[in-house]
Amino acid sequence: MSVDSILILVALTNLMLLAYSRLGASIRVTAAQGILLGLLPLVASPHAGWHAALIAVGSMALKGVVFPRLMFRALREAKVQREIEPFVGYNVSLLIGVAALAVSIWIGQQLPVPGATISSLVVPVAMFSILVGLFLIISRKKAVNQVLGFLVLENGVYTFGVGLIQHTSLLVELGVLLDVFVAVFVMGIIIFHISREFDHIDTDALSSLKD
Amino acid sequence: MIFALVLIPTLAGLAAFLIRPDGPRRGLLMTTAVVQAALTVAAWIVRPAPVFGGWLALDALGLLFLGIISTLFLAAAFYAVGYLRHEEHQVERDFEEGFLFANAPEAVFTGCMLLFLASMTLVTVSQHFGLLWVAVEATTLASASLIYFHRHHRSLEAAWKYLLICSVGIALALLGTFFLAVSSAPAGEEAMPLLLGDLVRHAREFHAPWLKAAFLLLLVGYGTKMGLAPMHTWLPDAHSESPSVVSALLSGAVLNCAFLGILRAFQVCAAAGLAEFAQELLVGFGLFSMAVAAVFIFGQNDYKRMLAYSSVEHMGILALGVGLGGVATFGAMFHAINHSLTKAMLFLVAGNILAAYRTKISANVRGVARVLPVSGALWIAGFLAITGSPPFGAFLSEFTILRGALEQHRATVAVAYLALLAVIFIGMATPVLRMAQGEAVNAPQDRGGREARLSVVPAMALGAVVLLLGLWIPQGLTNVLQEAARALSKGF
Amino acid sequence: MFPVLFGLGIWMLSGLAALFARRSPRTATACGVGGAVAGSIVALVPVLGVLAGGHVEPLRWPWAVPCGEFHIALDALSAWFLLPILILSAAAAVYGGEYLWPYRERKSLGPPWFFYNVLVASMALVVLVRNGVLFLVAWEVMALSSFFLVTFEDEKESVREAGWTYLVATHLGTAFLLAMFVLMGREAGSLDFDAFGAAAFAPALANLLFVLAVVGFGTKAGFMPLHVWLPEAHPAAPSHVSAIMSGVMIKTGIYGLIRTLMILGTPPLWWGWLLIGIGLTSGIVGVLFALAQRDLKRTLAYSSVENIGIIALGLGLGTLGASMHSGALTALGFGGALLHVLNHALFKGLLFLGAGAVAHGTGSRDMDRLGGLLKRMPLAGAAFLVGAAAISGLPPFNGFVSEFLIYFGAFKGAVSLPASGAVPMLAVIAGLALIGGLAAACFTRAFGMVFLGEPRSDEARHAHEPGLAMRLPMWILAGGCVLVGMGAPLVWGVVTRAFGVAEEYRALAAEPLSWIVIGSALFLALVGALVVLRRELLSGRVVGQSATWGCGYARPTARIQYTATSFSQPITSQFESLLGTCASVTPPDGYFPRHSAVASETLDACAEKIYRPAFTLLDRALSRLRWLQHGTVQLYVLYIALTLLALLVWKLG
Amino acid sequence: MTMQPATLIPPLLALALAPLLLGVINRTKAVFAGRRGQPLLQTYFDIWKLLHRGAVYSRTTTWVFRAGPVVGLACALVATALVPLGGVAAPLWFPGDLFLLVYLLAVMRFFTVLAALDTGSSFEGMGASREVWFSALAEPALLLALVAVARPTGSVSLSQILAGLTADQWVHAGIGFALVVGALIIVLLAENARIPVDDPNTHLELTMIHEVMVLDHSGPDFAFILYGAALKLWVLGAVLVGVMLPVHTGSAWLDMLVALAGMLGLAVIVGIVESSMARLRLLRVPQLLVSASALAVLALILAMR
Repeated sequence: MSVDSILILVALTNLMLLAYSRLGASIRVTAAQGILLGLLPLVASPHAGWHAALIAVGSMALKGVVFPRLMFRALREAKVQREIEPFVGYNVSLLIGVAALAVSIWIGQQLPVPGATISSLVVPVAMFSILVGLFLIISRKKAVNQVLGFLVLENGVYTFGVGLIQHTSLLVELGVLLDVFVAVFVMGIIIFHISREFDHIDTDALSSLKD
Repeated sequence: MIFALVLIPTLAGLAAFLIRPDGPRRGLLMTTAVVQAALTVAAWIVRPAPVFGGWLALDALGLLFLGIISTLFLAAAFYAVGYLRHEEHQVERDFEEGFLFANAPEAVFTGCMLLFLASMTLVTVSQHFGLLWVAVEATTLASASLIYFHRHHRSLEAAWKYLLICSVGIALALLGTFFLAVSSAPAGEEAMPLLLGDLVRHAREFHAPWLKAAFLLLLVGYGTKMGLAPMHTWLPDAHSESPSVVSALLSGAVLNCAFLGILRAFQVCAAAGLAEFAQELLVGFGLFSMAVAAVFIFGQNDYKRMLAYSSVEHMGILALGVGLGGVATFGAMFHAINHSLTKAMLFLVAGNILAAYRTKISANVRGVARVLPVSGALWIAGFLAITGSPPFGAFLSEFTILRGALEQHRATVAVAYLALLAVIFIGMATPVLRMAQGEAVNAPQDRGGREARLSVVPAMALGAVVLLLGLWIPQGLTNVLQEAARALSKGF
Repeated sequence: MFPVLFGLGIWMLSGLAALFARRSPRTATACGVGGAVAGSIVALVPVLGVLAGGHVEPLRWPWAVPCGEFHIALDALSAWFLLPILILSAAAAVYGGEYLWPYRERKSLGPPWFFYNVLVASMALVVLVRNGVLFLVAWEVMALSSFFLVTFEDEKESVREAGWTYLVATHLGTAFLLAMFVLMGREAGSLDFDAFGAAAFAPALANLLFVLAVVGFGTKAGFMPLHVWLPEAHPAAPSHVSAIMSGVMIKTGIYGLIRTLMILGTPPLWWGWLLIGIGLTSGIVGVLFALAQRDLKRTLAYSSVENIGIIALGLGLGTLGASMHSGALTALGFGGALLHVLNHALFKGLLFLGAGAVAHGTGSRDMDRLGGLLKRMPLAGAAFLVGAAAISGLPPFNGFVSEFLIYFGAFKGAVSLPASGAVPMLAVIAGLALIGGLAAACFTRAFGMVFLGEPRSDEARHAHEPGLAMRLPMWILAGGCVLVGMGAPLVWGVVTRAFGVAEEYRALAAEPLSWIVIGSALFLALVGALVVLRRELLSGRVVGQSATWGCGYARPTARIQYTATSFSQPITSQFESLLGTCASVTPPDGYFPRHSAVASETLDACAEKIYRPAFTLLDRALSRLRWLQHGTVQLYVLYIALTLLALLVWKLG
Repeated sequence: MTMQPATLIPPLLALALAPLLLGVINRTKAVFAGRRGQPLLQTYFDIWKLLHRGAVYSRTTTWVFRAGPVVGLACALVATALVPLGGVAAPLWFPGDLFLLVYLLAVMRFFTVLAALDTGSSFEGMGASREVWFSALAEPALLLALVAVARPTGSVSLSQILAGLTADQWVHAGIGFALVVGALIIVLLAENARIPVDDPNTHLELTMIHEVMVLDHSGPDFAFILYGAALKLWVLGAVLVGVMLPVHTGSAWLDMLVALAGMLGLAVIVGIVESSMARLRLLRVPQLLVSASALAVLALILAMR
C-alpha cells in the first residue's frame, strides 16, 4: 500500500463526508480517515525511529477509536441520527468539494516543496482536507458535524506535518496530539451540555448572542 | 527559574482540583499569584538563562508580556477571591431571563485559572514555534471552562463559539508552523528544529513563498485568537458572558499571548527581508479591526460587549503600530502594557457594576458614581485612559504611534487612525457617562457608598499604574521596550 | 520661575487636600479657596516682573516619556495670558466658596474644589509649557478638569447633555492639535517649541499647520461654527466656573493660535482674511444668538463667542499687517486683540459672577421671569451694570480701549492702503460697529430686564443680596474694568514694552489713548457736575412719587412690561431664518379667553443644522453594518476561511 | 499737542446755538403748515422753565432712571468738544477721535435706554427696543460714511479730515460726496429722532421711539434731555455741514459764518423734510438705515478707484 494510494483514499473520505447526511456514517468515515493517516508515517518511512511508530499508534488509537466513541455517545445523548437540513445541500456540497480540490491543487502548484517530500500529493490532499474541514464546519448545523469538521481540518494539518516534516521533535508531536485530544474532548463535553440544555444539538439555538 | 515560572502554577492548578475546602484553595490562588509576580520581578531584574536547549528563554518580548500577565493575574486573583465569596451561594437567578442556574464547581474554576496562568507563562517563555503553538492552544482549552463558569445556555453558547472558532484558528496556526518548518528546509538541518534564534539567524536562506504562506497562516491563525477583525467574532460573546475577572484576563492577557505568536512570526519575516510584506498586512488588519470595532462600539448597549469591542480596537492599534514600524513599534509595545492594564481594570469595575445593578444594558445603569463612588470614579478614569486621554499611559503610546505614521508620511493612515479613534471615543463616551452620572436608578442593593475592599483595590492598583505610566516611564521599562522594538525592527 | 512652580505646587496640593477632606465641606472649601488664592498670588510676582520688562530663566527638566521634557518658560506672551488667569481664578475662587456652600448637604465639595484647582494649574501650565507632549497633557487635563466642573450638577439631564457635548467637542479639537504637533515635530526633529521656532516650514505645510491650529485651538476658543459646546457648557457649570471658563479658559485657544503664528513666521495674506472672516461670523452671529436667548447665562456664553470674534478680528488685522510688513497694523491689531483678551476676562468674569448672584438670589436665570433686582441686590446690580457697559465697549471702561485699537488700526489701513488691502479693513470697521451696536442692545436688554422695572415673578420679588464673599470679587473685577479704561495709556505702554513693539508704533496709539482718557475724565467730571447741579435745582422743590405713567392705563401690573423676548423681537425677527427661533403660541380665543401663552426658544443653529444631523447620519450608517455580528458560528468560521483564501490567492497568486 | 484757545469756539457755539436749531426746524414746519408757529427761541424757554420745576418719579424707578439724563447730557457736552466747525479744529482732536464721538453717542443712548427700561412701562420698553435696533444699524453707516470722507484726505482725525476737504474735491468726486451726504443725512435724521424715522411731536405713544423713552422724565431731568438732544443734533449737523460746505476762503471769520449759515440751512432742510414727508412704517426703517450704509459703501467704492 503506497503513500499516494493512502493520500487518494484520504481525499475520497473527504468527498464522502461531504455527501453523507447520516451522522453515524460520517463518524465512521472520519475514524477511517484517522486510521489511514495513522498508517501514513509507517508507510512513508518504514524504518523510522521508535517514536514515529509511537506517534502513529497513538494517533490511530485516538482518531480511530477514542473520538468515534466520544461522538457516538454524544449522538446517543442528543438522540439525533442525521443532519436534516444543512445550510448547504449535499449535491452543492459535493460540487464545492470538487472546487476546493481544484483550489488545493492550485495552491500545491504555487508552493513547490523545497525540501524532501514523500509524495507530490501531500500538499494538495492536506489543503483539500483543510478546506473540506472548514466547509463542514461552515455548512452543517449539527454540533457533531462541526466537531467532525474540526477533526478533518486537524487531519489535514497532520497530513501536512507527517508528509513534509521528517524530523519534528517528539515533544511537539505529542503536544499537538495532546491538544487535539483535549480540544475534541472538551468539545464533546460541551456537546453533552448543549444537548442537555436544548435537548438537541442544532447550533441554530446557539445564536442568541449577537449585535 | 523559567521552569519554576511554568511549573509552579501548573502544580498549583492541579492541586486546586483536589483541595476540597474553599479557604485553602483561595489562599493557594493568591499565593501562587504573588509568587508568580515575585518570580517575574526577579526575572526583570536578572534575565534568567535559557534552559532546555534554548527552547525556553526570556527575551525582551517575552519578558514584557510575562510582566503584563503576572501583573494582571495578581490583580485578578485577589479580585477573584472577593468574587467567589460573593458568588458562594450555589443556585442563583439569571437577571436577563430569570431562570435559575448553578455555577461550575469552584475547584474547577480555580484550577483552570491557575492552569491558564501556566499556559500563558509558557507562551511567553517558549522560543520554539511548536511549543508556542501548544501553549497557545493550551490557553484556549484552559479558558474555555472559565467562560462556562455560569452554567446556563448563553455562557454555554459563548464557550462553544470560543472553542470552535479559536480551535479552527489555532489549527491554521499549526499549519502555518509546519509551513515555516518547510520554508526553512533550504537552510539545512540546523535551522529545522523551529527555534526562533536559529530561524532568525538563517532566515535569509529561507524559501520565500513558503515563508509568506506561513506568515499568512500564522497571522490568520493567531489573529483569530488575538481578535483581529474579521476573525474577532468570538470575542464579544466570550467577554460578555464570562465572569468579569475572566474577561479581564482574556482581554488583558490572552490576546497579548496570541499577539506574541504573530510577533514571533514577524521576527522571522523581518529577518528574511520580508518586513514590508508583513507590515502591509499588519497595517491593513490593524485599521480594519479599528473600523469594525468602531462600528460595534458606536451605539453599543451592552457595556461588557462594548469593552470587548474596544479590545478588538486596541489589538488593531497594536497591529498597526508594529506594521508602521519605526518609532511606532516602540509605541505598540508600550500600548500593549497600557491596554492590558486599563482594560483589565475596566472589566473588574464592570464586574462591580454588574454585581450592583444586575444588568449588562448600559441604558439601565444610572448614577454609578453615587451608588459605588470608587467604582464610578474608576469607571470614568478607565474610560478616559482607554480612549487615550492624557495624563494616562495610553495617550503616550497612541501619540507615539501617530508620530510613527506621520514621520513616514503615511498621511492617509494617520487620518484614518485619528478619525477612528474619534468615532470610538464618541461611541464610548455616550454610555459610559450616562452610566456614571445622574441619580441612581434601579440599583437593587444600595450599599450606602461602601464597597468591598477586594472588589475595588485591584482595579485601583491597575489604574494607579496606568496613570503613573502616563506621567513617568521607568528607565528599566524603557530599556526593555526599546530592546523589544529593536528585536522586531531587525528581527533580532 | 520658581515662584511659578511654587504656585503650581500650591494648586495641586491644595486640590488634593480638598479631595481628601471631602467629608468636611468646611475644610474642603478652605483648602480649595485658600489654595487657589495663595497660588495665584505667589505666581503673580514673576508675571508682573516679566510684564515690567524683567526676564525669567526658562526651566528644563528631563521627563521620562518619549519626546517629553519638562520645559517651561515665561515670556511676555505667557505672562500676558497668565495675568487674567491668576486674577480671575483667585476672584472666582473666593466667590465660589460662598456660591457652592448651599450644596454641601447634597454633595461633597471635595471633588469640585480639587478639579477647580487642577483646572487653574493646568491653565497656567498650558501657557507656560514649551514642549509638545507636555502641552497636550496640560491641555487635556484642563479640558477634563473643566468637564468635571461642568457636570457638577449631573443629576440634571441638561447638564449631562452639556457635559457630553463639551467633552466630545474638546476631544475632537485636540485630535487636530495632535496632528499639528506631530507634523511640526517631524519637521523640527523635536517636540520642543524652541525647535519649532527654529524650523523652517514649507509653505504648503505651513498652511496645513495653520488650518489645523485654527480648527484645533478654535474649538477651544469658540470660533463659529466650532463653538457649539460653549453655549451648552458655560450655562451648565457653576457660575464661578463659567466665569473662568468664559473669562480665561477659552483664551488659551487664542494663546495657542498666537503661539502658532509666532512659530510659523511670516504669514500669507489669506490667513489674515480667514481670521477676519471668522471674526465677523463669530462676532455678528454670536451676538445675534445672544440677543435671542432668554437664559441669562446662555446670553453671556454667546456673547463670549462674540468677543472671541472681536479678538479674531484683531488677530486678523495683525496677521494682515505682518504679511504686508506694516508695523502699525501689526502693533494695533495684535495689541487690540491682546488687550481685549484681558478686558474680556475682566468683564465677562464679572458678568458671569453677577449672573451667578442672580441665580443664587432668585433661583432663576430666565430673564422673562426676573426684573427689579436692582432694588433687591443693589451692590451686585451696580457691579453688573459696570460689566454691561464695559462689554458694550463704552467709554470710560476698558472694552472701549481694545475696540478702539482695532478700529484705529483698521481705520489707518482703510485710508492709507490700496483698495485690495482696504476692503478687509472696511469689513472690520463696519462689522465692529454693527457688533458694538448689537452688543449694546444685548446688554441693555440683559441689565434692563433682570435688574430694572418690576419683578416678573415671585422668585424675583424675593431675591436677596449675596454675601460679601460673592460681592467682593465682583467689585474687584469692576474696579479692574475702570482701571484699565482710565489707565489705557499705561496698559498700552506695558503691552507694547513687554512685546518689544517699536517706539514709533507705540506712540501711534499712545497719543490717542491719552486723549481718550482726557475725554473720559472730562465726561466723568461733567457727570459729577451735572449731578450736583441737578441736586441743587431740585432742592427745595416738590419731588413727587407716583406710579409709572401708563399713558392713561390706570392699573399697571408687572406682567404688562416689555420682556426680554419682546425687547429683542424686532431684531430677532429680522434674522428669523438664521436663528431658527421656534415659538409655541397659544392665542387667546373665545369672548372671555382663559389662558393664552407664547413661548419661544432659540437653539443653536450649527448644532441643530450641522452636528446633530451628522451624528444621526453616522449612527445610521454604522448600524447598517451590525449584521456582521450575526450570531451564527458558521458565519464566523466562514469569515476566517474567506480571509485566509483571499490572502492566499492575493499573496501567492 | 497743545490746545489753542481758538479751538474753544466750536463747542461754545454749540452750547449757545444748539437749541436754536430746534426752533428753526419747528418754525420751518409751521411756515409750511401755514401757521405762525412758536418763537424761534421756544426751546430755550422750555429748558429754562423745566429747570425751575420740581419733578415726579415713578416708584418703580431706581437711581439708574435719574442717571439717564445726566449721563446723556454729559456725553453730548463732551461730544461738542470733538467736532470742528468752519475750519476751526475741535479742542479735543486726535487720531481716531471720531470713534470716541460715535461711542459717546452710544453711551448716551445706553443710559437713555436703561432709564426707559427702569420705569417698567411697556411703552418705554417698546421705544427702547426700537432705539437699540435702529442705532445698531445707524452706527456702521455713520462710520463708513466718515471713512469715505477720510479716504481722499488720508487723515484719521475728524478735525483734520474736515479741514482736508476742499471745494474742488466736490468738483472732482461730486457723486461720491453726494452719496456720503445722503448717508449722513439719513443717519442724522435717525439718530435725532426726526421724520421719516421718528415723529418728535406725535401724540400716539405706540408710534414713537425717542420721545416715548422719556415719557416719565420731568423737571430738570427733562431739561437735560432736551438740551442733550439739541446738542446731539448740532454735533451730527456740524459733521454734515463740514462735509457739505468745505469752503476755505482766506478769512476764518467768513468760514465760520458760512458754517453757521450751513447749520441753519440744515435745520431748514430738516424742517422741509419733516413737513413734506410722512413717517415711515417702523418695519421700513431698517431698510432705510441699511441703504444709508449702502450709499456709504458706494461712495467708498468710488473713492477707491
